[in-house]
Amino acid sequence: MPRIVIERDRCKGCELCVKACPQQILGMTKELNSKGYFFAFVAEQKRCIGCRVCCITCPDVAISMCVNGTMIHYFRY
Amino acid sequence: MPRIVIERDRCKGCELCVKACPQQILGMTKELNSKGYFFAFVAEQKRCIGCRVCCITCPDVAISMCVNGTMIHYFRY
Amino acid sequence: MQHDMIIAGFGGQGALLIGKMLAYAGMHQGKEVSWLPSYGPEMRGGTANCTVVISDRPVGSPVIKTPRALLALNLPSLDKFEDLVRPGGVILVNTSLVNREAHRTDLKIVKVAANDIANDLGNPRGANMVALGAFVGATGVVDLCEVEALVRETFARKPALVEANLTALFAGFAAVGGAMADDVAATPVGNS
Amino acid sequence: MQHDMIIAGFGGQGALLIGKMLAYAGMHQGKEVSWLPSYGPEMRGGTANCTVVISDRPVGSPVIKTPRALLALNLPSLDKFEDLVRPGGVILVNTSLVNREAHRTDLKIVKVAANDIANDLGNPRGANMVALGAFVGATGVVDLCEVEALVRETFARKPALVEANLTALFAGFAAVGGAMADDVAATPVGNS
Amino acid sequence: MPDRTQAVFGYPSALRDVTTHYCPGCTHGVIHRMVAEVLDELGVRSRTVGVAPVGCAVLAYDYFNADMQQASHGRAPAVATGIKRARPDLVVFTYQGDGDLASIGMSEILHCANRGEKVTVVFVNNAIYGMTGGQMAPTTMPGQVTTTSPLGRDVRLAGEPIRMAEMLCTLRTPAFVARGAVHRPLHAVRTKDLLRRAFTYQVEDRCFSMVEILSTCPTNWGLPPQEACDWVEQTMVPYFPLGIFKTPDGSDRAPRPVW
Amino acid sequence: MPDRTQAVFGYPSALRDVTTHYCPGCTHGVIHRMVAEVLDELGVRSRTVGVAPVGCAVLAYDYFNADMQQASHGRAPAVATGIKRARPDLVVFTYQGDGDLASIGMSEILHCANRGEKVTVVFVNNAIYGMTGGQMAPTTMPGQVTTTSPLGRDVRLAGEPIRMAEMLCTLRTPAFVARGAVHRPLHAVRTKDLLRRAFTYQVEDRCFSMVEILSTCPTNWGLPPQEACDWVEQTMVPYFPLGIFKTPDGSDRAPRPVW
Amino acid sequence: MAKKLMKGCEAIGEAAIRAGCRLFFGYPITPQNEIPEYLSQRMPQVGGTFVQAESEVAASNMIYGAAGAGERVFTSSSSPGISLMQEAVSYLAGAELPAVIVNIMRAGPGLGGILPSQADYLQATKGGGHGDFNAIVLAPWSVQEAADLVADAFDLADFYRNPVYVLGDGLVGQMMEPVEFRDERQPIRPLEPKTWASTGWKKDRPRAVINSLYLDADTLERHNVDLQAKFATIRRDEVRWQGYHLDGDYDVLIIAYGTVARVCLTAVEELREKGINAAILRPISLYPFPYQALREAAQKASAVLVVELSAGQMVQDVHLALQGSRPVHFLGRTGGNLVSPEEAAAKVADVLEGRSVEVRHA
Amino acid sequence: MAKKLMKGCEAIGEAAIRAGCRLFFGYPITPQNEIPEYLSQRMPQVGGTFVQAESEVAASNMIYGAAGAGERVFTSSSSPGISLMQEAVSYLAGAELPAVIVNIMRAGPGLGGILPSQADYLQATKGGGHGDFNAIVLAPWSVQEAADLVADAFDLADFYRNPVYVLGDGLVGQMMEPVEFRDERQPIRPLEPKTWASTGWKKDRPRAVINSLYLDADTLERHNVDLQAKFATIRRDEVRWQGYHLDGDYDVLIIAYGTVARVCLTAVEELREKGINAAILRPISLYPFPYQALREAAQKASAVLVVELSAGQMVQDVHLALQGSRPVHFLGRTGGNLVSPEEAAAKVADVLEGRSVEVRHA
Ligand SMILES: Cc1ncc(C[n+]2csc(CCOP(=O)(O)OP(=O)(O)O)c2C)c(N)n1
Ligand SMILES: Cc1ncc(C[n+]2csc(CCOP(=O)(O)OP(=O)(O)O)c2C)c(N)n1
Ligand code: SF4
Ligand code: SF4
Ligand code: SF4
Ligand code: SF4
Ligand code: SF4
Ligand code: SF4
Ligand SMILES: [Mg+2]
Ligand SMILES: [Mg+2]
Repeated sequence: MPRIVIERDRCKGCELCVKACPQQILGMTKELNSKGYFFAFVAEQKRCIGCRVCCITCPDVAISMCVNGTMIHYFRY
Repeated sequence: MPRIVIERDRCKGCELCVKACPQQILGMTKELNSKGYFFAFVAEQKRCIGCRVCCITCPDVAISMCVNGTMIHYFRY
Repeated sequence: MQHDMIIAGFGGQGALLIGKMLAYAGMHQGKEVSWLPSYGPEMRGGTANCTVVISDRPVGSPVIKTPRALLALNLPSLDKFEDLVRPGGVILVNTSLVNREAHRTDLKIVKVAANDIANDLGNPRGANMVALGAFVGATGVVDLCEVEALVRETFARKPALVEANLTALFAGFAAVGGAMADDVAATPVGNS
Repeated sequence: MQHDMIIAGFGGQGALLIGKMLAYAGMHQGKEVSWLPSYGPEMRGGTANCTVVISDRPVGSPVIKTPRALLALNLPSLDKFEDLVRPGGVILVNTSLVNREAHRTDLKIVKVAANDIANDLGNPRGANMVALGAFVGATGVVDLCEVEALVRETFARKPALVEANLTALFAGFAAVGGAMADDVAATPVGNS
Repeated sequence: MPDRTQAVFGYPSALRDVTTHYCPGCTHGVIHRMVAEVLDELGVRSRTVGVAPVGCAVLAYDYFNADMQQASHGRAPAVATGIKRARPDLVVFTYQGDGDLASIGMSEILHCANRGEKVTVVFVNNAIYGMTGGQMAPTTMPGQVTTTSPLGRDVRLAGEPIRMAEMLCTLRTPAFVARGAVHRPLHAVRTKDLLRRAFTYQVEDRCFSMVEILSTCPTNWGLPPQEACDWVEQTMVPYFPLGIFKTPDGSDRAPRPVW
Repeated sequence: MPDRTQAVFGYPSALRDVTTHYCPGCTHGVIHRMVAEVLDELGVRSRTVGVAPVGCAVLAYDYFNADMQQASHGRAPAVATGIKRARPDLVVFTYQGDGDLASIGMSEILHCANRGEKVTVVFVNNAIYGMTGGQMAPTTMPGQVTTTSPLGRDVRLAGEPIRMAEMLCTLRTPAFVARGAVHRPLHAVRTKDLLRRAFTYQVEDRCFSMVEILSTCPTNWGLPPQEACDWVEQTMVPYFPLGIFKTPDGSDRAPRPVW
Repeated sequence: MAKKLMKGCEAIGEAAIRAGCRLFFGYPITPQNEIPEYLSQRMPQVGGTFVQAESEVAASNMIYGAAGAGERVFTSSSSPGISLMQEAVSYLAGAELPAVIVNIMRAGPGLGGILPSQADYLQATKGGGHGDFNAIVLAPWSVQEAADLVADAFDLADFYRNPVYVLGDGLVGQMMEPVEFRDERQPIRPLEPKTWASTGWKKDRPRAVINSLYLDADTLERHNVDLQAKFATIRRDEVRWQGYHLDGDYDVLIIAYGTVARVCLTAVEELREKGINAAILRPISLYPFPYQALREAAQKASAVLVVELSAGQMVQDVHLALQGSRPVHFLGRTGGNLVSPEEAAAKVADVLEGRSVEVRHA
Repeated sequence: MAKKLMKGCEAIGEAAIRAGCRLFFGYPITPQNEIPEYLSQRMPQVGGTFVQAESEVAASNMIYGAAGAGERVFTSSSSPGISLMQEAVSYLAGAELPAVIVNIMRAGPGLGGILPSQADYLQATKGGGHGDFNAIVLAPWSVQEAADLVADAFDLADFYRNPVYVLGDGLVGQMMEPVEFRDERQPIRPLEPKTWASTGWKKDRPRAVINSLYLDADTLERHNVDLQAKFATIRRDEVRWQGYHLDGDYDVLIIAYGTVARVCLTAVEELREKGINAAILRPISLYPFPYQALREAAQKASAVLVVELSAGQMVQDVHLALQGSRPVHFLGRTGGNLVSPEEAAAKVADVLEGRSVEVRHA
């Protein structure tokens, strides 16, 4: 099971990850982080397919991913 | 009849015209001109075919050509 | 007589615009004016501030270390400039975005909830006009009617905007009572 | 004591090389020396000259306006420098290429037909060595044996050239008698 | 049960743990991360020296966990030449914007490539001068409004956008020249491959390498980040085709005479 | 019988009646004459301003019977831009060597071409720095001995010779770009046609134009003039193909990605 | 024309247009981007030309070409960009071409920062480029004066056929003040038609050759002698400065230029209210420097205080003027920090009360 | 090592190699082409690197990179080329990088000519680049000294982490003189390992960042204060000059540097034989300038004569030194013309006999 972690205070609220997630499981908070941005969060972790698209998209390296077990990746990144 | 005139004191003695003339009718003097060069001269005017190759070749514009009558030129220059 | 002030806020809050309108209004009133932006490193999202001087005589230094008035549109601005304002001066605090009290006691603190007022008017982008109106009311650095004329002129092509902005402006002016002007102007000043 | 001289000629005549050999020889004799080329606009076919100073003491100015000796390898060189040579000095004229007499009377004029001598030796390219030998003979600015050693060293890898060049060198030296050295050296000199 | 949790995407160790000054959604950040990941993957971070440009990426010297030099505007390839010739054992890269590389630094990049300096150039083409507030760049698109082309770039007066990858690939000196983009995740994936290849050529002491990367400037384009990405796709990609233009073992790519 | 004698080849009126400082057999002189003839033929001499470079042709300002400007090293295209923008009615040309245009002036020529300045560039490529005594130029041939490549140009350290015509023709801005030579009379004839065309494009206010012309430097190549011409044919022409590379109405010539 | 509130940079652009300049070549750099930006909009409106050059090197050579073609032309940049123009400035001077170069100085050295500075004083006034030449250097202290001096700069450039710098600190470029443009401006010097310009040779005048190459030493020396004569005329005729409170008594004479002089003026007003007598001499032309005026003004003072946004550059000219006749003190800020009126006033007090150390060349 | 007859340019190249420099980046320009030419041959022989840069702009930034990587590196050029390096020189100073820049000066301004000159004095010593910085400037008067100073220049550059100019007139570059290279040369200053250099970060030291950008005004000001402190140390410790006949009596003190000083020395010897007492002070370091030595030496003289191949540039420093204590006279040639011993001697006579007019800053 892939687990996506978005570091709240790294996020600049650009929404690119939200738009990029093929599962559309990320959302934006209505709360400001310490930098003054509305930040992204994982709305539905369990539907995540572990594609890493959100991680790859984030310009601020705010998103990381862990997996429990082995995963096949369809592209080298 | 084409007439080739080589201006003695314009010539720098590079011999390019001599080598270029298809009729091989140009030569080099053994005399120095005012610039201190052995200069080119027309050895056999009458064999000149008026091709202008010597004129076109001379880097110092020392060679000019006149014709008496009409001439056909095979290339626009 | 010289009025000098710092208008400070977040990048998008319109601090530079407020300053420019004050300077313009002052000029139209026949005063000498200068407007100086902070132009820091071109990084986005930082704070923006400007210094405005409105004077009866040619403006000396356009750089004012200890202004007579401060408009603090947000908390960082209050933090940064509060201590610099001259005793006897005025600090106008935008309480919508500043969640602490000013601690100075040797000058006049005026408050206006600019964003809240603007929101209430159904014109959230008008917070800057509310703040401008309140600042004019609190300091009297220029006449409100000059600012009004300026707003009419600026948005001449978009009458709807004129109305919305004037409403906000007046609301701000009203919110602070629009009365303390002369106090400030009378602050004793060395070079004016 | 200071010898200073200008060696001048056409680009290809080897004036710069002659000057360098004189400077080298001087250095090997334990003197202080300097060699300064004229480096005019980079146009071809012009004249080339160099100034050589050989002195017992550190060389002051490497620029010499009024040299004690001149080697004029061609006519333009004589034209240009004749009037500058100090009274009592020496002018060596390469009569092969200079078709006029030198007009100075207050100094020693020496003549050598360098190109002719070289041609006679069957070594037309050796004209510069003839001139060098003659110059050493006429002025004594350096010892001939130093120059000889230098030639041997320079062409060490090509023995044939050593012989040909030495022959030319000695021929030049002989052509001027190789005797007037001390006269020149004794020219009264301010700063030597 | 043993914990088999495994990080499959994290913060690259060649990137310093600081917040960049880049605007929200600016893809400079994506490119930084990918360069750092490649340095990690190739295991060369500790012998890498990066050269920061003058441009929005000027502070790159604060963002990479490597020794860095900050070059004068446009001269990063010359600075990189100096470093690489001084210390051929180092892995040297420049990180340059389009104003830096294609305008003021045109001569330096071309000659660096032509000498075949074994350095890697990361060329971030965002069709604008970001740092100075949105002036026209050599790569600004026809009709694009900037602060110095207020009516849109007029190609009759300012010429057409310059395609650096195309120009560089005509040089005969062996090189790796490619163009990627990062406005879609899959482009980013491919572009990272290009970067990996570019650095590998250097590590193997093969040739000069440059990867041009189409990037966004939401702030100065006046577009929200996602729309900026779309603009890259719609406007830039057709003019700046993506792909590999030259490899060191490829044939001569200079155009022949027309007649 | 009336005298029907007619001068069919004479001294062009756009060339001043002075002896140039060029070395015997140096083809700079041929190129000068042809440029002057074209100015005469097009009848534009009196509204022409030429720009002399820094290089052997620095004194070109003394050789053309036209108003002239002498530019700093490599910047003739920028100077020409200034002149042409100031007075679009003028016919403006630069005359530049390979050190001037392809080394220090690389940026200026590329941007001038890319902006599409309506000027004509006469680019004299003699594979060496003539003026300063024979140092290596960007166009020096592999293995060619110069005073700064005493063992011959080592392409592993100095890169391959740069082909400017090829590089310029990849720009998308319309232009006329061609390469000629003058080491054989018939090449000279063709090259004059190229020059005529180049100036005509300018006179018609069409586009930027550049004619690269392979030229000799007998002095610094250490070859008699005729052998220098032969060297052009044998060594340079195979690497620098002659012909027209781009016309303003031609299609895009930028290479496409390889994959 | 009515007064308008304008940024210094915009006023500079507008002033150039009103001075008849229709050509601008420049490259972006903070803090003067508003000049090219303004002109990219305005030039087309007046039929003029705006070209964003590929670099400062190119821009400076473009103005060479345009100036040589007889047109009014200018460029603008900030410190690092101005350094890149130094070869071209020397060429402009050598070829005697009129052109205006605006430098809105930022803090250095190197990339430095983008905040205001006056640390390019020596570059502009003494030795930026190679060879013996001088550019005229004018330094405005307000937006209005920036506009006025730009107009004058074009006249002086044309009159002397010489490059002219307008040297502004970042403040002058960035601040807004009311500015008024006179509609009917007359040239401040009688200007001749530019018959020397290369505009196509119709044989109605000598061939125009724009050049700075003289291979023959004597010819080049004559050219240099002529240039030096011109610079001597400039030194005689073009000195500009303003004094404040020079008529009364004063103990300290402050020398400052640009916006720093305004800061000092505020300080002086405050000091005078406290009974401390100080006066100001503000050089407006930095080259030619008002040596004599300064020497004379210093006579009343017991000490001279130089205030600059630099580590002390104009100090050299002050020393050259005073030749040791008065002690010289210095107050400078660098890095983009500004001098405040309070600081200036405090320094005056320090000077008077012996707490300040004289600066000397040791 | 035995003495060798070498051109100044070649000696400079050889001296650099013997000082351990293995990197040269440069661009051809007369009259210093023999430096790159010599090094293109020599560098490969010693395992070093010779790169012909595409321009002076590139060359000066290449030395920035190589210096930042901790290696000894130099470039050379002549006047117009040096102007093109001014941005980079400011960057070198700002980033505190050690590099040596040789300028074999030619006559200007603009393209000028290729003959000898000293007209880049002010550029080198005062204000070539933007911002507050100084380069150390050393001026040799002979081929031997050129070689020696080049070696010292590398040490000084490394010790102070600052650019150093070696400023030669065309004569020094072109003439041949015997030169001797000491085999076992020790650095003239204690040199530390360059731990600040960017050579790959193995986490055994702080990350090395070569940079001159400081966006925060206070930080940049602190950096400037540090730099100024360094320049003050240089002014205190690195003054070099030589006196000739300073021990005896003299009426006129001549100030000259480079080969001009040799010409003057010849003149002085001749004058002394005629009973006219003159002495010479020859600055070897032009920055730092020997202000104090000059002030002291001038005390014995009734007048000071500055001789330069320029329109009068060092004169400014002489005035700064003397502060009006002695009348200053000037003899200068430009355009590539040289001062002859006769001319110098005649000028001394003119000064003594009141036929020479003092130079002042008016
Ligand atoms: C010599 C010089 N000229 C100009 C500048 C100003 N300047 C700083 S960044 C920049 C342009 C940056 O644009 P780009 O390279 O495209 O980078 P981006 O900010 O878009 O990433 C300019 C012109 C400078 N610092 N130095
Ligand atoms: C800024 C500057 N750098 C260098 C030079 C020296 N320089 C004069 S001509 C020249 C090269 C000329 O070569 P090229 O352009 O090929 O012309 P050619 O002489 O071969 O015709 C150089 C480097 C200079 N005058 N100015
Ligand atoms: S890994 Fe893929 S599915 Fe999961 S959150 Fe990220 S983008 Fe969405
Ligand atoms: S992409 Fe990154 S910075 Fe942008 S919203 Fe998502 S987590 Fe935040
Ligand atoms: S015209 Fe032709 S044939 Fe006649 S001389 Fe010239 S080259 Fe020879
Ligand atoms: S080509 Fe011209 S210069 Fe050469 S030899 Fe013939 S006439 Fe003389
Ligand atoms: S200005 Fe543009 S390029 Fe620069 S950080 Fe912001 S979005 Fe990115
Ligand atoms: S040096 Fe070469 S290019 Fe220059 S004139 Fe001589 S032959 Fe021609
Ligand atoms: Mg960009
Ligand atoms: Mg060439």
